Amino acid sequence: MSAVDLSVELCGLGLKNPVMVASGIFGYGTEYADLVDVSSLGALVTKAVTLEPREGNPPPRLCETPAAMLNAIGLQNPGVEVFVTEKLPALRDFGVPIIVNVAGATLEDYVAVARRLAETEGLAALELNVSCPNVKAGGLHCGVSPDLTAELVATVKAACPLPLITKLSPNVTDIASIARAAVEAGSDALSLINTLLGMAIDVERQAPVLANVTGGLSGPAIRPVAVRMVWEVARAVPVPIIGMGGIMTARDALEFLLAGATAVAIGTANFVNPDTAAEVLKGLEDYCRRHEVARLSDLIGAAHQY
Amino acid sequence: MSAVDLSVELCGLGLKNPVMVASGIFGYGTEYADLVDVSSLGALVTKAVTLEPREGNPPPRLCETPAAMLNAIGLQNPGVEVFVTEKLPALRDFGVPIIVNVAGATLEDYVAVARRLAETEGLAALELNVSCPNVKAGGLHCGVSPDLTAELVATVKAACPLPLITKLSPNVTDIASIARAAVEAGSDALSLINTLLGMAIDVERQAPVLANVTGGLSGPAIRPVAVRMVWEVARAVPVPIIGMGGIMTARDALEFLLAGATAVAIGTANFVNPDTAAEVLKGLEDYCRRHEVARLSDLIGAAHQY
Amino acid sequence: MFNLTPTVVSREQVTPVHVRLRLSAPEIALAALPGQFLHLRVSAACDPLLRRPFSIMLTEPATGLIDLLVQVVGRGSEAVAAAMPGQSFDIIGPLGHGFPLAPSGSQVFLVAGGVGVAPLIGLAEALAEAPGEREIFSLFGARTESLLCCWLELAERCVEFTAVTEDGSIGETGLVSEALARRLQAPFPGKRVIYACGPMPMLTAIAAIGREADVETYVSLERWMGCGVGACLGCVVPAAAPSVERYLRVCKDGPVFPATALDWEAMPR
Amino acid sequence: MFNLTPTVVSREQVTPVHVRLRLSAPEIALAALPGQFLHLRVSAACDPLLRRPFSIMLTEPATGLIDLLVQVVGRGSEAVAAAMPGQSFDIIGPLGHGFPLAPSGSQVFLVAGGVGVAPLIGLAEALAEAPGEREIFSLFGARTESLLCCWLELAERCVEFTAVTEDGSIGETGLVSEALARRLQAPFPGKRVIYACGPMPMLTAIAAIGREADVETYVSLERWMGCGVGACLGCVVPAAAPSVERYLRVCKDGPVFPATALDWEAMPR
Ligand SMILES: Cc1cc2nc3c(=O)[nH]c(=O)nc-3n(C[C@H](O)[C@H](O)[C@H](O)COP(=O)(O)OP(=O)(O)OC[C@H]3O[C@@H](n4cnc5c(N)ncnc54)[C@H](O)[C@@H]3O)c2cc1C
Ligand SMILES: Cc1cc2nc3c(=O)[nH]c(=O)nc-3n(C[C@H](O)[C@H](O)[C@H](O)COP(=O)(O)OP(=O)(O)OC[C@H]3O[C@@H](n4cnc5c(N)ncnc54)[C@H](O)[C@@H]3O)c2cc1C
Ligand SMILES: Cc1cc2nc3c(=O)[nH]c(=O)nc-3n(C[C@H](O)[C@H](O)[C@H](O)COP(=O)(O)O)c2cc1C
Ligand SMILES: Cc1cc2nc3c(=O)[nH]c(=O)nc-3n(C[C@H](O)[C@H](O)[C@H](O)COP(=O)(O)O)c2cc1C
Ligand code: FES
Ligand code: FES
Repeated sequence: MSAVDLSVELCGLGLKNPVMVASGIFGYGTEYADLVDVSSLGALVTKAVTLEPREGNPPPRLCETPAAMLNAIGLQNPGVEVFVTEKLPALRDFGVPIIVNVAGATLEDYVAVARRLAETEGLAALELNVSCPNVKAGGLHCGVSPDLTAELVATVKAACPLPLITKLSPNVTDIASIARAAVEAGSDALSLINTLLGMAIDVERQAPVLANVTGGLSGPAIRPVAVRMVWEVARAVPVPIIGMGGIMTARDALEFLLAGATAVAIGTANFVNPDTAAEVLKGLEDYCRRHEVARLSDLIGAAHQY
Repeated sequence: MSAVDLSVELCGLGLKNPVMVASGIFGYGTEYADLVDVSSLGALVTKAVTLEPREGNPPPRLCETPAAMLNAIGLQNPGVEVFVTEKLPALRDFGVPIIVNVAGATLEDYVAVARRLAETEGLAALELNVSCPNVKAGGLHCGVSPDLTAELVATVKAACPLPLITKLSPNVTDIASIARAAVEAGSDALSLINTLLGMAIDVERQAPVLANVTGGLSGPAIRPVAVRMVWEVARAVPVPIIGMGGIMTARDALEFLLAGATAVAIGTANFVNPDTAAEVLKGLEDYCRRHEVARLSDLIGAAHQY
Repeated sequence: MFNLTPTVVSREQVTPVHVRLRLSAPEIALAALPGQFLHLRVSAACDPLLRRPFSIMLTEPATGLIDLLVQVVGRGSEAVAAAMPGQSFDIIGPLGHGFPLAPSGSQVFLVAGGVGVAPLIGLAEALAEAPGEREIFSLFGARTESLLCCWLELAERCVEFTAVTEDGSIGETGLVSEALARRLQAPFPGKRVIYACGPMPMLTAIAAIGREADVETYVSLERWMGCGVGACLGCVVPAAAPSVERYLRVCKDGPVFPATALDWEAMPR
Repeated sequence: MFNLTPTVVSREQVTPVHVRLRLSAPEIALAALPGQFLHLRVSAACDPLLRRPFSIMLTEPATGLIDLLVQVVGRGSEAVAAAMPGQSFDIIGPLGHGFPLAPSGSQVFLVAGGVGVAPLIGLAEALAEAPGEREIFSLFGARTESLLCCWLELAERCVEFTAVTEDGSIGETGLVSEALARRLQAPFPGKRVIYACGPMPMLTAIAAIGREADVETYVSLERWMGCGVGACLGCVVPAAAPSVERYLRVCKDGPVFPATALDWEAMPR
């Protein structure tokens, strides 16, 4: 059998393969450059960028739980200006599509960041972080309401011509209704899922482990929830989905693709094995060969026909 | 130090200890009787009982996921009449408080079951399953709405004088608002959490693993979500909480107690280690000794004072 | 039913993917019936979480030893197969209902597919030791010769042993169910009983063959399990029409069922 | 920084809870500086999930061997400590910034608390081998004598070694920080440098002692880690006021910090 076509089409971006790295995992790309061939990724999503610099939450910021971890980083970032002038040049050098994860506390914040990024060369898309569960204002409150999500999406869309990907929070009763609101308001694609809201208690100190009390749960433990949400959203909206949540192996990535995701993002698994993206890509190619699938994109949503 | 007082007070039930077995895990009690000293439990919660017999979902009904499992049993049970006449006598013989988990498809169903149980001797309480995620009608739809939850609680409460425990679904945006609605409608206590809605895909067959497509995620993976919800609900309502979700050890149980639960229930862990409840109880006692806590009930909610 | 932590006394790599473990478990060796199984904890950590069911292959009540035959298919079976002498396992068992023994004078067909041979070896032993006489035929199917794990253990307990491989590398070529159908064509005046254990498609075919030939047929099924003791209702298979229950539990009502008790149309793969 | 799977060549049980592992990792042995660490994968399964950080105790560039000292505190360290010769580990390293070497002529205090002795042994070696002369004092604190793991490795590289135990079972009685304060009372005309590694309360005390005595002080911190390479911002500690960043990453900006770079008031336990 001849070479497998691994490319996918994601809201106007032709990605050479569907394996990306999720927001918040690779920082701004350089920390992992010694260990990982960043240029072989389908795309790279940055850590969240806000208008002003943010110092983030006090420590402890992370802890481990069964097959998962909790984090409460709290949007620590140098602000959009420093991002564009100091971080982006190195990122661009990798030669992969750069998707900037955008967060804010107010609508105006988001718009200001989007405008600044609209003037910036070499970006592939924005990923709108409406779902970061760790910051009281702007984060969770917006992503759990269809109306607020729609307003935010429409406003940011108007401020920036780049393709807009909305990243959804899983901490909602009905993910499909939020997805529909985002798409109707102009979102070109969706990312899901962000972390589940959780917490851990240090029983010796009789106090929450994280200084922020609650944090975002990520890693293989959450995969069944993520796959279910991708499945539901794929039935509800026509736009492409970037699936993530606990992907450790090609088999896991296939669950998302078969459930309807066009691309996948590797998050927590990078901490465990920095080669995860490369191994997933290799495994997807092997799977396609074994199942005689010429184009990986033929697998997208295939499990809905069962 | 003298003996630790392990007893807790749960909506009028004086439990000799706070360690129960969760609904759906022990069946109707007899299957595990060879392996477990059922009489040493704080209480036993039955598998869901409905008005009519239910055959349950087609198989496959369960599969394993990282640090968790998915189930879609679908309320298989012999109906309330057979439960009362054939199952309950053996259960009563264990000499522990019996809490009956009640499910239904309509309000009338619930009321009929509650009435039948109201006439029955030897029950400690009802646990209202407003949250079973596997049955389209009555299950998920009711537990995700404060109004429907309140209506159901008030109606069942009027039909049966037994203490009423409402079991909440975690698949909601705001668990505290549902908890408040249940308590305002007369719920004497709350159980949380039921399973998270998830799914798994068999990538070789390119189809969902479970015949029911989605299932309920349980086991240690979900513990951080459960602890967070107990924490939030403990701040929102004054009634006692039965905490559950991924408890494997005494340390895990302590997370729930410190977060505000008055009792804990062991679910999936029983499948892994039928001795879990006994080991948890032993571990709680050891902890109290080590921390010089005379009454275990002094630990309830202690982490809120951090 | 016991919850024990027996120790591995020996380990034999039978094929590249099959390991035979001998455990010291006197309670099990005394109590177990052929066809019953153990529920093994495969990890002390939370992943893999659930226990894994394994048939009891042979028991030796006098020494308290029991044998398991483990095929490596994933992480759980890999962990079990990797056990070294001295290591102990947390087990629950013996669980489920075993095979009812065919009466004296009957002709018995033991039909194994792959690692499904395990409980049939114990059954062959029990049939041979039971009072009376039985003519025991065995058929063992596998993809290729090297996967015919422990075949000698089966063969030596039978009057006739037939290997069947899909690739024809040894014995008859094709499927073991086809080989069984050929054997049944030879007329026999007395009672005949088929016992089968193996993958679901094989069991489905054998159930059909047994029904057509009007031969009493018992199958031993495999399903994912939660509790293993009948409590969770997670391991069910559909029951045939006259049953009061729509579903039967493999762990408690089985794993051995009369083929006629099951609804083969609705059977999941 | 490498991602390697070096093999364990020897294992020594140093105390009931401390194991010394020797790994063959030539790239690390050549590149590592004292105070740097490795990020080890402790399980192939999903639980425990995250890697665990361990200091590089000693390196032998000529043979390519490196030594780790592992204290068993939970499941991850238990898995590492259980490694037998021949087994290999998935590691990332060397990571972080090591200890800056005190200039020739200075008086150096190595202050270890428990397993925090590991990086200080490598530092003692590097200080001894560096050009010039330094007077190296070491103080090793532990709860009780039996926990003074690998103390000889430290002692033999110093002019003076002091054991300090909380229960007085050997050496001075009390806390190692108190012993340090006593040592510093002896005047010394030249430059003095303190290097400390151990539990946070000890480091906090030593930072205060160093500040009061106006002695340059370096501490090596321990924090839970996600990535280990500076990307996730999970392992941060608060920086002292003049820093542009409110938080510094233990994995990348540390684990060794000048004590004055940190905000000890806001330091989490
Ligand atoms: C009553 C009974 C008796 C059995 N006896 C034996 C025996 O004697 N020797 C032996 O090698 N195996 C036996 N099995 C099968 C054995 O339980 C599975 O191979 C094992 O659980 C797989 O676990 P894993 O972690 O290695 O595989 P996983 O990684 O969990 O899965 C690998 C593959 O095995 C399948 N599988 C996983 N769990 C089960 C399960 N519980 N039942 C059926 N299929 C499963 C999955 O579909 C998957 O394709 C028996 C099963 C049952 C129900
Ligand atoms: C830079 C650095 C160097 C280290 N060097 C060594 C060394 O040379 N030898 C050694 O034995 N240990 C060292 N540690 C500590 C070691 O990483 C932890 O003991 C180990 O990760 C605990 O994992 P566990 O699974 O055994 O414990 P867990 O079961 O995860 O936890 C047990 C206890 O250890 C604490 N703990 C868990 N993980 C960490 C962590 N990453 N950092 C700090 N505390 C933790 C928890 O608070 C808990 O009380 C170092 C840590 C760091 C950050
Ligand atoms: C340490 C950490 C930091 C994260 N930061 C961000 C972020 O800045 N913006 C965002 O949208 N998601 C962030 N996420 C969420 C991930 O991008 C991803 O959605 C989530 O972790 C689920 O994927 P996983 O299970 O593969 O990690 C972060 C996750 C982790 C673990
Ligand atoms: C196999 C299985 C069956 C269950 N059946 C019921 C049920 O009938 N009624 C109910 O309220 N909850 C049911 N549950 C949910 C549990 O009672 C419990 O809320 C959940 O599993 C979380 O706890 P755990 O993680 O300890 O298992 C079931 C769970 C499992 C795994
Ligand atoms: S595995 Fe629980 S009923 Fe069979
Ligand atoms: S562990 Fe990720 S930044 Fe330090």
